[in-house]
Amino acid sequence: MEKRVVFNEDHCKSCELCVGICPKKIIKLRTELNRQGYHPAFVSDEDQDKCISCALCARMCPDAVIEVRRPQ
Amino acid sequence: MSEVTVFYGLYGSGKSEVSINYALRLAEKGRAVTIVDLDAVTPYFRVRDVRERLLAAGVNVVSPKDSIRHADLPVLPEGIRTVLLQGEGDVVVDVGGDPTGARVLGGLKDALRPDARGLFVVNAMRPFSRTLDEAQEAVRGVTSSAGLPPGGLVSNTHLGESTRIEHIAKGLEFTGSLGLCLGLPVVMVGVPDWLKSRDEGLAKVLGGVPPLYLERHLLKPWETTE
Amino acid sequence: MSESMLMKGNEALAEAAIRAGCRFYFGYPITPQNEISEYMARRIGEHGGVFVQAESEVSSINMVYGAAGAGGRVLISSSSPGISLMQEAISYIAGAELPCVIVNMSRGGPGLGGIQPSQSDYFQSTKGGGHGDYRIIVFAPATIQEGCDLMATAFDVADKYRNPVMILGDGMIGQMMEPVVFPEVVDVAGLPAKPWATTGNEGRKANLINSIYLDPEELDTHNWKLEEKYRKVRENEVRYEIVHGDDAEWFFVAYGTVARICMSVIQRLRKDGVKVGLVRPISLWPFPDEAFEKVVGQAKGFLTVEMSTGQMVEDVRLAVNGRKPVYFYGRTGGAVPTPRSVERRLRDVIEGRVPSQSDYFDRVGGGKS
Amino acid sequence: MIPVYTRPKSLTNVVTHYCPGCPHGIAHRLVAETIDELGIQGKTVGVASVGCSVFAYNYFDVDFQQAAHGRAPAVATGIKRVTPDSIVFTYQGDGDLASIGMAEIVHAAVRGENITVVFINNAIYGMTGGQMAPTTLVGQKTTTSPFGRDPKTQGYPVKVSELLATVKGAHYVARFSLHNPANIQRAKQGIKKAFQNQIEGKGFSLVELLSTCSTNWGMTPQNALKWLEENMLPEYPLGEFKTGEGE
Repeated sequence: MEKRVVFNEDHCKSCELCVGICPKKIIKLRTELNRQGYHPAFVSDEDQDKCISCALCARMCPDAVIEVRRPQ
Repeated sequence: MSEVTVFYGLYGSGKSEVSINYALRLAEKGRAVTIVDLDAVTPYFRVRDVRERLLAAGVNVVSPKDSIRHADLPVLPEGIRTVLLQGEGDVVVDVGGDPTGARVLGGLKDALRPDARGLFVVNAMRPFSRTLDEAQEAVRGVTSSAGLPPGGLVSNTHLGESTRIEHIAKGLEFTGSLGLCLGLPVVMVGVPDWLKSRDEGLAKVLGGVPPLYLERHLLKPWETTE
Repeated sequence: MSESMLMKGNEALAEAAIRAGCRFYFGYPITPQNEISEYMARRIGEHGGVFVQAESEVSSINMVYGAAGAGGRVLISSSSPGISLMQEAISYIAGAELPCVIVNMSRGGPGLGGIQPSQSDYFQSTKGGGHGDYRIIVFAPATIQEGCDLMATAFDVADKYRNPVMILGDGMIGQMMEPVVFPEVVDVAGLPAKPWATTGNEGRKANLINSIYLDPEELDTHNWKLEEKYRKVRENEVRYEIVHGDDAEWFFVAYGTVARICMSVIQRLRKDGVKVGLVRPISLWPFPDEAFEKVVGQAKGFLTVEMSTGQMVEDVRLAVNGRKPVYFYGRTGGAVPTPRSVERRLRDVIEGRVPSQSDYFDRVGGGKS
Repeated sequence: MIPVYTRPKSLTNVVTHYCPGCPHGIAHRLVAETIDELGIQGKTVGVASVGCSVFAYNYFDVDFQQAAHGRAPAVATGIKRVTPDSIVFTYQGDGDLASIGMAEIVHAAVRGENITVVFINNAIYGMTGGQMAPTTLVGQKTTTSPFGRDPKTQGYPVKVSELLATVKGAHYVARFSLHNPANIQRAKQGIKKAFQNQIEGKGFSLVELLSTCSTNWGMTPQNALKWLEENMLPEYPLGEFKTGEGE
């Protein structure tokens, strides 16, 4: 399955602005740390199809971490 | 009959030396002379810098008072209106360079005698007066902001210490042409005094225009003997 | 008419800059150098150049930083208090290694001081002036002709080392008039390319003009790289004149217009058989130590004459390094040493009436005399 | 799948030094998107200022100059005069632009300098550790207004956009906010207009972007955005103060 929303997790600083803005509340923080020592944001594989590709998360993200796509 | 003579021109034309020498010449003839330092734009080499020498020669000097003579402010000398309105004897006015400096005279227009003579000093070896077009523009700019139409031209083409007779000749030719363009007579030609004795061809070069022999008064520090 | 023109020093420097390919001038009014701005305002446009009168000296020198960084041949001019205001940006320009030419027609200080000529900005000009480890190259012309010739050199040297070059005149150089023959007009298109300039990164990696090095090791490396450049400048860009180096026993040391006062004294003294000469630094930084090496052997002593309370004399003493006595005579604040007072001072020195150099801080005769 | 949102190519692929949730990153992204969309990456020259965005040159893949504190508009003037075809923008914070650099920004506007200014207003000095800024709100506590900004001794916040809108030379002056996606989208349009104006030679354009400093405000990034909305918006109304129309 192709993902609708992809996080460049190494660049994430877990500010959670995406978490707060997501209308579907599907963005979560990982328990693991990334290279910078943050818990990166992600959308689980199972939640990918709940994503509506609104891209609010990407618009809010200060670190240009998020790429959003939609089906043809 | 006393006279009021105003020297104006672009800066660097040699107005101040012309004014100083002209005033001294009048004084030598036994006339009562006042020289007015109306240069509000040039910071160095001004009539006020040779005040003592002029006073010693019997020339009355009206210049900004000593306490502010070195200020870079457009300071008008005290008493200038009195001299222009009520002064007895001849008055020589050295106006600061360019239209900017000439504006100062414009502000004193009402105090100027109607027969005051404006003489425009031309040095054709200076920027902005090397072509007839440029020079005409300069005359228009300066005399209109001075508010005093020119009554004649003073040919004062020179290269400082490097002046030679040929510069005088070419300058005179240039000023003559300028005079033709503007309908103005060339009333005087400035000649460094050391050229007076050095060249016998001088009289021919002058061709009847009266010379004003110029002794340099505004000296550079290394030119003085003090 | 010949190519000679009668020029005021300020105008002449402006014209010389245009002829040297300067197309960008930024300024802010201050006496006694306003004719540079006024001339540029009238003339630089005729050559496709740009004149901007900034809101302050601070802003004008930062325009120079931007313009030099974008690859322009840039001139700025001011006088002492204005140059003080520019020091922060001059430090940035030196740190970011940008070429530009700065004219300082210096006037008396400290503070607002006066508008008459002075040489009291020697320390500021030659020792860096602003914060940090850097130097600017300083040329001090004694005649207007020399100023014009040095202007062309200044732009080339600035480009060559990517460093600010200052033309340090006293107000006298700016205000007096002398005949000048201008140097050839430089073909701007033929000037060396500046691949480091910020002209847009089309087809190449992005360029950065910068002086931040927060890592101490990196900044240390950068500073030593600058120092290596300054070493090359010291090697290659020393300029000076020695007069009567063949037989002189006593030497005046003076720069700028003061050197001309000394020259008139030399002519007079030589008629009396006094063997006196002149060392005239033209590059104040790099200081011409080499000139002193040439004459220190034959010299009985050096008399440094300055329009300051004694600034260049410190470099003279370093160059002479105790081998011969170094004396000083100075006037300040716009008071110019008269030829007679300079002559008297030298005679006093020669005849032993001035205390030996251990009394170097003695400024007897340094005031009115 | 069709891309809806991708990272702008004018941004370099590095992690910024900004604190988590800092809207500097949002503003950077909007500027980079604009550069991409207008196709001007190869001729854009940025001027970084002094403040948290001092390293902006590391994050934009365009030529850059780093300016002394407050002087970015003067530096930009120099660049633009030498290379009039370059698209020159400054990126400045409130300490840099509205305090030490007030003369430079006003006079760049007065000259109608054909440059674009991106102005981040977060009502505090971030870089130096949370001191009072010229834009700090009345009553707002900072390390140098520990009892809250008192107008009696510390004056009132300066309203840069309103002030510059009075300058005839300024072509476009507008204030936006970065506190939610809708406003971010509007800010993007404003930034794009400010760059477009320069391309069209219309002269000085400035976009003020209300921003947060969660670190120095002492809040989570989300709470900071809420604080911005509740406290800054009343003091700093959004809108286009000058659009250059009718000139």
